[in-house]
Amino acid sequence: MHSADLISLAPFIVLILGGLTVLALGIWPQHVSTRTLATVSAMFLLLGAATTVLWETPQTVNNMLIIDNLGRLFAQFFMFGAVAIIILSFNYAPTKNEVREEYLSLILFATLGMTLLVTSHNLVTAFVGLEILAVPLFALVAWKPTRSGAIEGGVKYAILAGFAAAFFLYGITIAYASTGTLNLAALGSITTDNYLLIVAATLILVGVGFKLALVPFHMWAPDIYQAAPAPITALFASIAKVAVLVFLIRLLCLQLQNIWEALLPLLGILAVVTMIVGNLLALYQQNLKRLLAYSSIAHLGYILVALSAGNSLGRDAAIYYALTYALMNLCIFAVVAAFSRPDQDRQNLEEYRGLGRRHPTLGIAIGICLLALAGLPPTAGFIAKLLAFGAAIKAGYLILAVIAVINTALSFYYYLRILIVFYGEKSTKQDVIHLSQGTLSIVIISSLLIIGLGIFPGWILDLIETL
Amino acid sequence: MIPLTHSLIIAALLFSLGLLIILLRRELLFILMGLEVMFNGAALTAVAAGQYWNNADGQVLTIFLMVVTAAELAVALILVWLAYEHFKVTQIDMLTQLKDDTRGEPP
Amino acid sequence: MSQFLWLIPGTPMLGALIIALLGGLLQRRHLAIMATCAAAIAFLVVLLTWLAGAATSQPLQQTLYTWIAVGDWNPTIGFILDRLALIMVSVVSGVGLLIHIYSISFMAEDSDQRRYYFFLNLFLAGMLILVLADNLLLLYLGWELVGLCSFALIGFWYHEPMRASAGRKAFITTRIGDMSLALGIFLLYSQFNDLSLSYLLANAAAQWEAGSQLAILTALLILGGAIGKSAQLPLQVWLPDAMAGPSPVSALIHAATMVTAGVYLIARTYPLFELAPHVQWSVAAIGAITIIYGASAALAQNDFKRILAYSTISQVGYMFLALGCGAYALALFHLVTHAFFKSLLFLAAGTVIHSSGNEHNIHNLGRLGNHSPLVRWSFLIGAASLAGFPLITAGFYSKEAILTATWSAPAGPLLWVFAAFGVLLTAVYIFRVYFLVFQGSQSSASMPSVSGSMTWPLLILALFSLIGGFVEFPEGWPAPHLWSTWLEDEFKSVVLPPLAIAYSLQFITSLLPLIGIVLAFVLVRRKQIGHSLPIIVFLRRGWGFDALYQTMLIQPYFSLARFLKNTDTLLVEGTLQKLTHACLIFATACRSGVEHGVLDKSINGLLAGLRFGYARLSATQNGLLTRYALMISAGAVFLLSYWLW
Amino acid sequence: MYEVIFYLTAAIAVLAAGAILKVSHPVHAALYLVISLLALALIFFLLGAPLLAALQVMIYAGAIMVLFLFLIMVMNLRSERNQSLSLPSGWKGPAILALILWLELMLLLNRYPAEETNEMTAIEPKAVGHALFGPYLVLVEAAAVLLLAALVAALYLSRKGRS
Repeated sequence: MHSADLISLAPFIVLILGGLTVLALGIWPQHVSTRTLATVSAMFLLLGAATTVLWETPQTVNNMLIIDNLGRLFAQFFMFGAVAIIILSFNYAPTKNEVREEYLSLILFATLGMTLLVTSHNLVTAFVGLEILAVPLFALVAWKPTRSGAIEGGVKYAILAGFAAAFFLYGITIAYASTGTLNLAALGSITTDNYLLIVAATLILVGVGFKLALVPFHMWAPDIYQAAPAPITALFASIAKVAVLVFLIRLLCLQLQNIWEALLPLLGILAVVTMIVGNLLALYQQNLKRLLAYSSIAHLGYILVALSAGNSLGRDAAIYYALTYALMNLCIFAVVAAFSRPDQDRQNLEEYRGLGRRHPTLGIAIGICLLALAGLPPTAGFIAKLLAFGAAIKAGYLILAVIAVINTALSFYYYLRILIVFYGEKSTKQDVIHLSQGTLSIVIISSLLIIGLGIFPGWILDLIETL
Repeated sequence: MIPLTHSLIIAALLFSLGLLIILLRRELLFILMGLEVMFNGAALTAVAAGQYWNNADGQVLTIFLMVVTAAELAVALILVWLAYEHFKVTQIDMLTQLKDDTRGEPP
Repeated sequence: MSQFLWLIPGTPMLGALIIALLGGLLQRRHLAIMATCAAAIAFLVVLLTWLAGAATSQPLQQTLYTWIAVGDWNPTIGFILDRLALIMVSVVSGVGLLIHIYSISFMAEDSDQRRYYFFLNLFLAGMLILVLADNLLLLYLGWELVGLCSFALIGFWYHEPMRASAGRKAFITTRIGDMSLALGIFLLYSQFNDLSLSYLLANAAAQWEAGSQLAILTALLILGGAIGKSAQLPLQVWLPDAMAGPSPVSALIHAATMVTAGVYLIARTYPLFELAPHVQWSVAAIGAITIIYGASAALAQNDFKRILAYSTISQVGYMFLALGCGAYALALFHLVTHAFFKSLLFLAAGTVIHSSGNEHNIHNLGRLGNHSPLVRWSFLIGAASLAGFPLITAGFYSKEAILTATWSAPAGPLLWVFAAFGVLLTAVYIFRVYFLVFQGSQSSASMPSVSGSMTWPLLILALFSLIGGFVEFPEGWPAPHLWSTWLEDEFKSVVLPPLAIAYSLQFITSLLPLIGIVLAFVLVRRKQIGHSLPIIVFLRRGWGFDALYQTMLIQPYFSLARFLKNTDTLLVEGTLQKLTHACLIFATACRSGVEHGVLDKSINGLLAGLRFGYARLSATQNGLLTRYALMISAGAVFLLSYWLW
Repeated sequence: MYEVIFYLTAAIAVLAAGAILKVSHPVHAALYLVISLLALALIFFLLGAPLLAALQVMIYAGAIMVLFLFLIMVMNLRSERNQSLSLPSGWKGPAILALILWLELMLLLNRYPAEETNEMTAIEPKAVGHALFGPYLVLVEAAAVLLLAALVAALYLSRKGRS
């Protein structure tokens, strides 16, 4: 352990300290207001993001962590994302008075888990990171257990996540059994045709596929998205998923490239099934949160199309897609959170009728966001799809791209359905909706970023290419 | 001398058995037990492989596994208990409030 | 001049943005004026480019910035204004401006002007981007944008479910075309690694042999996009329903501009089509059949705007016919004249419908003769131009030119017969409307109020519908061919038949509209357009196309299901039985759909399949945790079994 | 002799785990689980991992089992409430699936080119400790955070969950 390592570890230390500080403040003899707690935890997150700037890249810490630009980009992204989640939660009515030190420290710990995941240079690190991400989520899904469906969602997620983690772990152990090492670089340097390593990677893919909600590992997603409070759903659908995705990208595209090539057909099959099933399930879904869950499943299918291209363009496309995907989902779930009723989220799509019209600022943001999800130019969603499908075409998988394009066309149907409802005329009674500045600013910032990344994708693409 | 393959196959058997328990039993507690069996299959693989390669990584991995399992199980058990407290539910069949609403015809 | 090119699509875009962001601060009336100003500036810039000599100089080009830079691929945001684009921007911005002006009065009462003008401006921006784009990616951007705006404007009065579903139908149908175009673009990219139009068109001939499979496939995919947007057979079903939108929208989007995007696309990429002669000929064939289809269906309609919609389908068919015969300049010629007289007709029709309390049925509308000469005369001029009344109307010159050019194409005489019959039918259906609506004078309907900003667009369009054709006189006349000579640099000139034949063709073409008008008069007099004659019903239902799709899509499922049921006894229980079962369920679902009249539209047949898939999959999401775990393990088993192969 | 003990213990571990499938009372299931876990501890010992054998007994058989039993007592489950004495009707599918999974794993693991020459050498706790607090130190800290997070989560849920 050198002093340079300390700099590399600084963001992790800041996050842990942040979690402890918030917990300590929570049990302080004098009452500390929730606003203070939230501010403190957001400060720690921003401080963590700031310390990543100090990183000297690339280097490894004890061969356990790899500190590089990819890790930095996403570590910062997660920390800003977590700040957004905290702001959303702070203004979220259904868990009012329950967002206290436990909640905030769990979010900080989950962010730590995500950061560990994207900087892991060892399969054990990845496993521990995955679990540090997962265990807080068990509780966060069931936050305020008296909400309807909260406990059921928590139980389901805990059991199924454990189930998938068992596959993940089993894959790790088989990788270890076949090679005698857990280090990613060492695993990547194995050039001989190691059959068991492929099996191990497949099992790891099952575990990762569960977190990414790929079909057929997807079935938990709608239930959990529905059960969780909207800010936590946003956490699930955006940064938590992207953390796992970036780990997958690092594992396959950067470290185990032999395995990546071997897995291409499987990735292709998963991509096709995921796209089709996700879109079909979303088609007539009436519950907005479930619908968005299915739509996010379909989006992972598109990302897999990029990954199954097997070239560097596909990798870059997947990274770009991951960023835009997270932004889009953050934005849309922030909208769901903003429009929540005092006791729970609006579930049925019809309950959102006319809301975009009544709140024009949010309405425009929703429009942008849905168009981006549908992949229409000039939003970032269009560029992301273009790059992803272009990568598949470049690799010669025209049929994959064709299926993806057809699916994109299909997805227009339900995105427009949402859009129409949001802009529809409200016929029945108007309930009062109090929109907080914080939530509003998150929606606006993320939709501006979506448009900005679509019109000027250059600056982020240049960055990605240098990773 | 036990060949590594035998240990691995026993571990695979434990893993599959745990899986089967989860798939077949409806009681939440049994399902969690099945989860433990699955994790132990993985642990056996790690230990056996660690001996085969003669390094400590396998055992360290197993220790982390135990820690993680304990943490996960603690939260999962609390949730199961909550389910019992609130709904007097011990079986997974009764936890089906969250699902696709298929009553209504699609528009 | 070229550095101001971005202003042409830029100002409407800016207008849309301002309306979206600050529209709440403005009054209704100011909104309309703002939007109109944005369109006016765009038109002004176009005029300036004319004055600055764009018509004679080299193409103007402007590259704003590199949009995406990935590897060796750098699509830009860049515009190119050559003569083809110049024609298109002139028409789009000109007609667009007139429609904006017209809308100020027409929409004055509507409560939701902000949305209306936002989409109208955005549409204009999208259309201008489409025609100015210097690469296919940007073109596709415009393409999607106009599709979206069209959808939003068709469903503008969405409270009525019929209108909202019309918007959806339009969107889904054109989506098929858009998908085809997207695939075509992908294919081109995979072959050339570049999407810049100049590069593609210059190098396509070098890289592909004429008639090679790739060329044919590409041309077919692009054609698919074009027929989707331009509502040609067999993707025409959306346009008649699209008339649910406000009349100015129908005039702008579904007559003058968006439906001609397909024509523009083919004209723009014509070198690709020349590499695939069979596809090019099929463009002509599609055009010819669509002419008859549209005209005959229009003849049997009773809904004012639907007649005009079918008429648009039919007239765009002429453009396709010309494109297929290689007469690109003439296709554009007809595009321009059609833009004038069709928007004129729509605006006149809109005024009539608007003032008679949204009555669409021409039989009930009738006898407005002594009211509002302006509307009557403008409709008459539009109708005459549409019918191709000889010598004095623009429609005559453009249509005549296309017919003459058709003769010397492969199988030309056959195509000519189709087109000529179309001319006859056109005259019949449009004058049938004219006589029914405007003849006589015992109407109780209130006087159509043609106020303020509605007058001028009608007058200007009427003027151009008359004199717009004088830029290109028929072959062999002692008068100039300004149009085709001007476009000679862009497109090679077309092979024309010998002069003697040309003269006789011209004679027939000028005679046919007159015959048609007389026929229409007789028909209306005798009130012979019966309601229950099978042929009329057939025509009125758009040749039963909707029903045909139903048969094509659903009958096979029935047959398959029956077949599988019969073979069922031979097979042991298992997968096949499951499959049979699924097919049977599907067939039943379809049948019940048919019986309940849900499936009365072709597109709904497709939707039924999707709905079935949804229902099956949705049923798996039953909330049972064990099921979820089972799926995960099944997935794991599947993935592992892949390695056992 | 060594081999006999090993396979015998393995059989016990597997059979005890299998018994969880059949028994009806949660306490019986917990006891079978303990047996399986203890057998596994013995296997660890036989494989030359004494530290893990000890930890297995302490953590699993000790701590986790107590958690299970505690919960069973709190919930006061009697067998009639868990009436599913027999296997549920749709047991064939999952059973076949698990069997296929095992067969697949067996076939795939069998392809492993195992050299049988390696001598069994016990890895002493000291070596494990060195690894744990050497290269894995960062992860030990991370695991501590994980435990803390679990603690916070469990505390919150048990505090708020009481209806």
